[in-house]
Amino acid sequence: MFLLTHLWIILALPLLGSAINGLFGKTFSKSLVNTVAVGSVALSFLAAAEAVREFFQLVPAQIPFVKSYFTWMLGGEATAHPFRVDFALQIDQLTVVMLMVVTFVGMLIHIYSTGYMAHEDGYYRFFCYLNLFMFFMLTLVTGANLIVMFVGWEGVGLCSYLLIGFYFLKKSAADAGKKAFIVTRIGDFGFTVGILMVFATFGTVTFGEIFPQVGSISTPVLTTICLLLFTGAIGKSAQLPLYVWLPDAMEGPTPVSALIHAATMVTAGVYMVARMNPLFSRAPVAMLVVGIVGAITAFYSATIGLVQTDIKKVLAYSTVSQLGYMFLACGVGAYASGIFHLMTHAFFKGLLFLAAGSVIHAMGGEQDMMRMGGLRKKIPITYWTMLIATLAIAGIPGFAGYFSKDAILEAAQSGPHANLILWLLGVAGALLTSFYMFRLVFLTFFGAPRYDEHKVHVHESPKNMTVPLVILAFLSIFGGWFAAPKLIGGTDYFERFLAPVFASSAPVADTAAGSAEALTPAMSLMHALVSWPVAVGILGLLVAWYFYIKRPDIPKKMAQSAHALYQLLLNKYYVDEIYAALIVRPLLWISTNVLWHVVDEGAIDGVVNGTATFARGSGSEVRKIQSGNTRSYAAWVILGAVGFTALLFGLLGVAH
Amino acid sequence: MTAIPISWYLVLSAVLFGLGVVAFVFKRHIITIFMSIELMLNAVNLAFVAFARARGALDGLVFVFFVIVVAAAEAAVGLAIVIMLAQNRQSMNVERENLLKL
Amino acid sequence: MIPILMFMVCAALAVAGAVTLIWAKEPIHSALALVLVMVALAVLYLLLGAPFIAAVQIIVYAGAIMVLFVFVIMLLNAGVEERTNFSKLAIPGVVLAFVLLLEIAHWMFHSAIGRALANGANAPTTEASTYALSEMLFRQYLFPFEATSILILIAVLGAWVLARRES
Amino acid sequence: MEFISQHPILVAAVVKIAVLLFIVMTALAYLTWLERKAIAHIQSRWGPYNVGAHGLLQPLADGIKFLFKEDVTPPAADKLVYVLAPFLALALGLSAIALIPFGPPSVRFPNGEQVFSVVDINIGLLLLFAITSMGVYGVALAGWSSNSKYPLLGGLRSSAQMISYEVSLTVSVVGVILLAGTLNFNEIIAGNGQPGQFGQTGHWFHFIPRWYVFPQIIGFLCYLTSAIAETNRVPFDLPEAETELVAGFHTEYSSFKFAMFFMAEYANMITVSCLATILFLGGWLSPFPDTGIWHYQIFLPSAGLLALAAYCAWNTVSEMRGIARLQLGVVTLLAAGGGLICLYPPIAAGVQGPFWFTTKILAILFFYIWMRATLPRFRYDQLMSFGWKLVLPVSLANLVITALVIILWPYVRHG
Repeated sequence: MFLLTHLWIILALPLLGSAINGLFGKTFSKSLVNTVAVGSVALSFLAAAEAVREFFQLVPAQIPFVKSYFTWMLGGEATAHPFRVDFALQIDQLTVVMLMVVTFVGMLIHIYSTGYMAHEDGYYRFFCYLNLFMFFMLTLVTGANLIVMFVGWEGVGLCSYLLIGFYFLKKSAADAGKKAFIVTRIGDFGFTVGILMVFATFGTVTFGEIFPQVGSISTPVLTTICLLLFTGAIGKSAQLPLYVWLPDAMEGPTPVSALIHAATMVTAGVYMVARMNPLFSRAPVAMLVVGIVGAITAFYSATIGLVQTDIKKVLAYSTVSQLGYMFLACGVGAYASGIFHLMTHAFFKGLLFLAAGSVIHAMGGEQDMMRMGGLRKKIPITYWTMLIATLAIAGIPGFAGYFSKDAILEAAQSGPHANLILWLLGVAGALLTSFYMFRLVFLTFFGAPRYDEHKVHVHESPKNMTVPLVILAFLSIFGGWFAAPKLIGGTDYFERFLAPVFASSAPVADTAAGSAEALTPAMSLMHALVSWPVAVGILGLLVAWYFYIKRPDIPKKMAQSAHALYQLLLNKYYVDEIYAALIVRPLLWISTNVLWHVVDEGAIDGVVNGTATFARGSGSEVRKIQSGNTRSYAAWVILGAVGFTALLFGLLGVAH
Repeated sequence: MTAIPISWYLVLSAVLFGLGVVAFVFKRHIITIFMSIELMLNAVNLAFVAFARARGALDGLVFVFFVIVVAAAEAAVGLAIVIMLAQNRQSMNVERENLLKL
Repeated sequence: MIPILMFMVCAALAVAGAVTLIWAKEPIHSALALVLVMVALAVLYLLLGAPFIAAVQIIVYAGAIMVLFVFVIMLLNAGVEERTNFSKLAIPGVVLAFVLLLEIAHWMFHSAIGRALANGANAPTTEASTYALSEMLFRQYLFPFEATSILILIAVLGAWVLARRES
Repeated sequence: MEFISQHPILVAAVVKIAVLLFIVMTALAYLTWLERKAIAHIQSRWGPYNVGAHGLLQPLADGIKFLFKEDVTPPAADKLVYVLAPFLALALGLSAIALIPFGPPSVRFPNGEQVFSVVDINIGLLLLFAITSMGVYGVALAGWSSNSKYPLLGGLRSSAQMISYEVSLTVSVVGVILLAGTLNFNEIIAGNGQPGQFGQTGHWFHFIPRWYVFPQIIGFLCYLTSAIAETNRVPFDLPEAETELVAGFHTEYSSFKFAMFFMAEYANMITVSCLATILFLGGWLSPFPDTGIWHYQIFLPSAGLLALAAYCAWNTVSEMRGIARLQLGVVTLLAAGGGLICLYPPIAAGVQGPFWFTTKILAILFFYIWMRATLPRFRYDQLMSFGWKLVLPVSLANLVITALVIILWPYVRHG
């Protein structure tokens, strides 16, 4: 029970590592920095593992296990609902999943980074940020109330800003960092208001105290709260319409993209929605909105992914669309599936990014797939791992992604909140996903090399990069097999494990189980394997193979024939431009012409300068009294004496 | 011994003080101005002693004592300053000590 | 009879000295006039039954401070005070001074305290014994006394710093 | 007229002042004679010899000469101050002496007035210091008003010197004041002879007088030094260093004004001698105990006078010729008459105080003259550093130690 009662240790270790590296790293050798950074995260992982082990020994009554360390904020003690915020951590099934994912993937990516960043400046700075991110992410997932959670929420935002802008000398990187920060702020505003509304409504911000009383709250209020919270999720998890920062975030180092912008941070929104599921499940409208946003995002960003040539950009859009799936799951009430997909996605998407990073590493920084090709033989480990990840994300049966995505789509199709349109969008998205992913693979690893082989000498990455790849590949295959028994009519262990967390919301499992009851295992297996997602997955594979292996000329032809559409997709629907036109420029204009030139220069500076001018003017007038003539001073002194005496004797009446 | 009304002393002290003020304003020689300050102090002392006598208490005399001490200190520093002044700027006329003037 | 006579004489001397202080062109003459004022005041202190203060007045004021003045005047060979342009501020200064006088006079003769004083509240004719004075000075006013000693020390140092030659 | 009858005090005071003035003037005159004679004999010369027997009329002659010389006033001088200075000097010098009690207060006139002191006030010492502290003006003003460089330098020197030594002068006597616990001269003198707390007489071992000079020996030395400097005497006679400043501050003074400065200097000498006597040497107290055989000490004055008369008689008969023999004869008769009168016990008792007082003063004055004949003059910086760096610290230390002792053993004040 030690680590359950001292959950803070799990958080503190990365923070300690960050502090050490941040304060003294400059003078450390690289190996020492590695030791500190990786060591702290590894220890944190071990601690988390131990905590989970202890967690499994708890009786259901003790779950969620909350541990409060100290009262952080206390206000209005006198009032009925004092604003009281403890620094409290909690652990339940959901937290367990997040803990393991975050710490484990985080550790792997740390190890990977030691190889990937080996030749970069600011080595210690990078790991300082990365550890700090770990700290905040863990705070986010273990926080026992919205405020602590919000601390982690904003903290990861900060770290993402710092890491996107890691090459801050590169303007695009710095701008991307700013963009990420500002865009997410928009969402966070909603989130903050949501938190305040939660307090206003429930009189507390602690999860354990909120959920019991949701029943007594009217639906409109809950809907409002949920929508506000979801705004935050939209910003953080890059959903429509606030997804624009994520593709740009690829300016950051690839491990960062893998850890923050694929595996962990961007899924925080999903985690939050899942965490607040008692509220959502009582606000159908909100859930619908979540589902719609998720589904549209899933499809929409997949379409953009089709034509991108930058390997990381493709992955970025795919991330956006996968996140869309997660929200779709939440929207249709399949929170467990959403979290399931979150986990598997963490595995295979992290793997994809790392592999892509390995490719880029091998190509000496080249990111454009049009200048790659035929790398299959040169970097086999990268190739195979990436292939596995692709199969996983494409939803090919047997791979992790299959189980999670299938569960989501099934829930959308036949779940209690089933919705045909959402399901259709999801399936279409799946098709596109599989297509652009295999397009990526084929363009990168197959065909004739499209780069100057004399200039670029391709080489496989070092061990400390390939080992994480292999491990993640393993997970990308078997990470989803918790749900495997379901195929033959068994139960989804993952779902059952998470069931207590989502007990309040409609149990998705029942229908699935119910349907499974009727069928024999073989039937259910067939039913599962010929399901739409599998079909579209394979279809996408074939189409991609046809386009990019069999007839590589077709894509160009299509691009010319459907030029407008192609351009549209290539320019990501001109969303950035539209935002620029609709929001940024007007904002700039107002800021410049109104706030700056009128308000600031006119009013504020006017007041300030006016004061100064007045002071100077009056001073230059009064200064004439300061004639430097001693006797004039004397005269003034006497005047004072006379006045004082008059006051004393006359007015104050001392005389009488 | 016939008693002298205390107010006589007070009037005298007031007159002396006034004359000290006048001297302070009229005189130009820096040392003389200094002296007029001393004159005012003396006038105040007289008032102190007179009041002490009127109240039959000694506190007034103690204050006179302190005033004298302060005057001594003041004279020491002040005259040192005057010497500096005379050495640096050849005039002892306050009207010429106008570096502060704009 | 005699005290009143002495008071009259001393008061006249004091006023005359003060006027001379204003009138004289020579700083030395002003200094001597001031010494005269001080001596006259010392005698008045004797009349007021404060012989100790009278002695201190003469020793410290006339005997030390004014000697210092004279000494400085001689040292700097301060010449005759030049009659520069008549200061515009002199007139208001004088006026103010007289306003001050009037105020005090008014207070003195139109207030309870003033009248009480005027009506010969020359209460006890006993001399303030030096012993009692020292008692008060070294017990009740001990701290101010020590403070003045510090002040003197500071003054000495200040004078030394100021008057010493730079080199 | 009835004003006077209403105020007998005034009358008595005026009379006493007049008498004292006459005596002091004469004393001043003959002090110069004494000084010249003493120094002459120390330097194995005869000194004044021709004007009167043994130059006894020399002071008279000098006075007349001063009176009838032309009184020169430098044209550049500041007339008022130039005239004021000598008067100030002499007046202060003489008025200081008015505070000195020359004999025990017990001796009184029929109307209760003290015989031997003009005023007997309880802060006499303080007042004396007040007056002497004003003495600086005479010198300083004289130096300034002459409007000539040597006098100015002399005036500057003397004022600086006087200010400096006045401090140590004052501090050096505070020890005595602490022991005596009073500022009144008569009480201080009485304190000089108090019997000890162990019941013995006013003497240690029955013959050493319990004067403050013994416990305050350091104070006494400091006092003597400062006093010499205060009176601008050799070896501290910088203000009137003939050889450097051609007589310093009174270079420009001639005739009677010069005489006034001259007399003021000697008046100051007498004053400080009187003070030394009163504070340290028991004033008019007899050094001898008043027990047994010592009762006959009351005839010492007459004995001394008669001895003087005898010597003069022998001298007259053996050496004098012509007018001189007549003059010395007169002196002989005066001395003999005085001696005989003092044989009458009441008078003898009466003159005890003045006799001892005068004796002690003469001893100190002779010490002064002796110094002048012996010591060379200080250099100015030596003078200053001596005053500030030696005399003042020593007297301060003396004061502190005395205070400590009094705190530790309070009975020393009473014995």
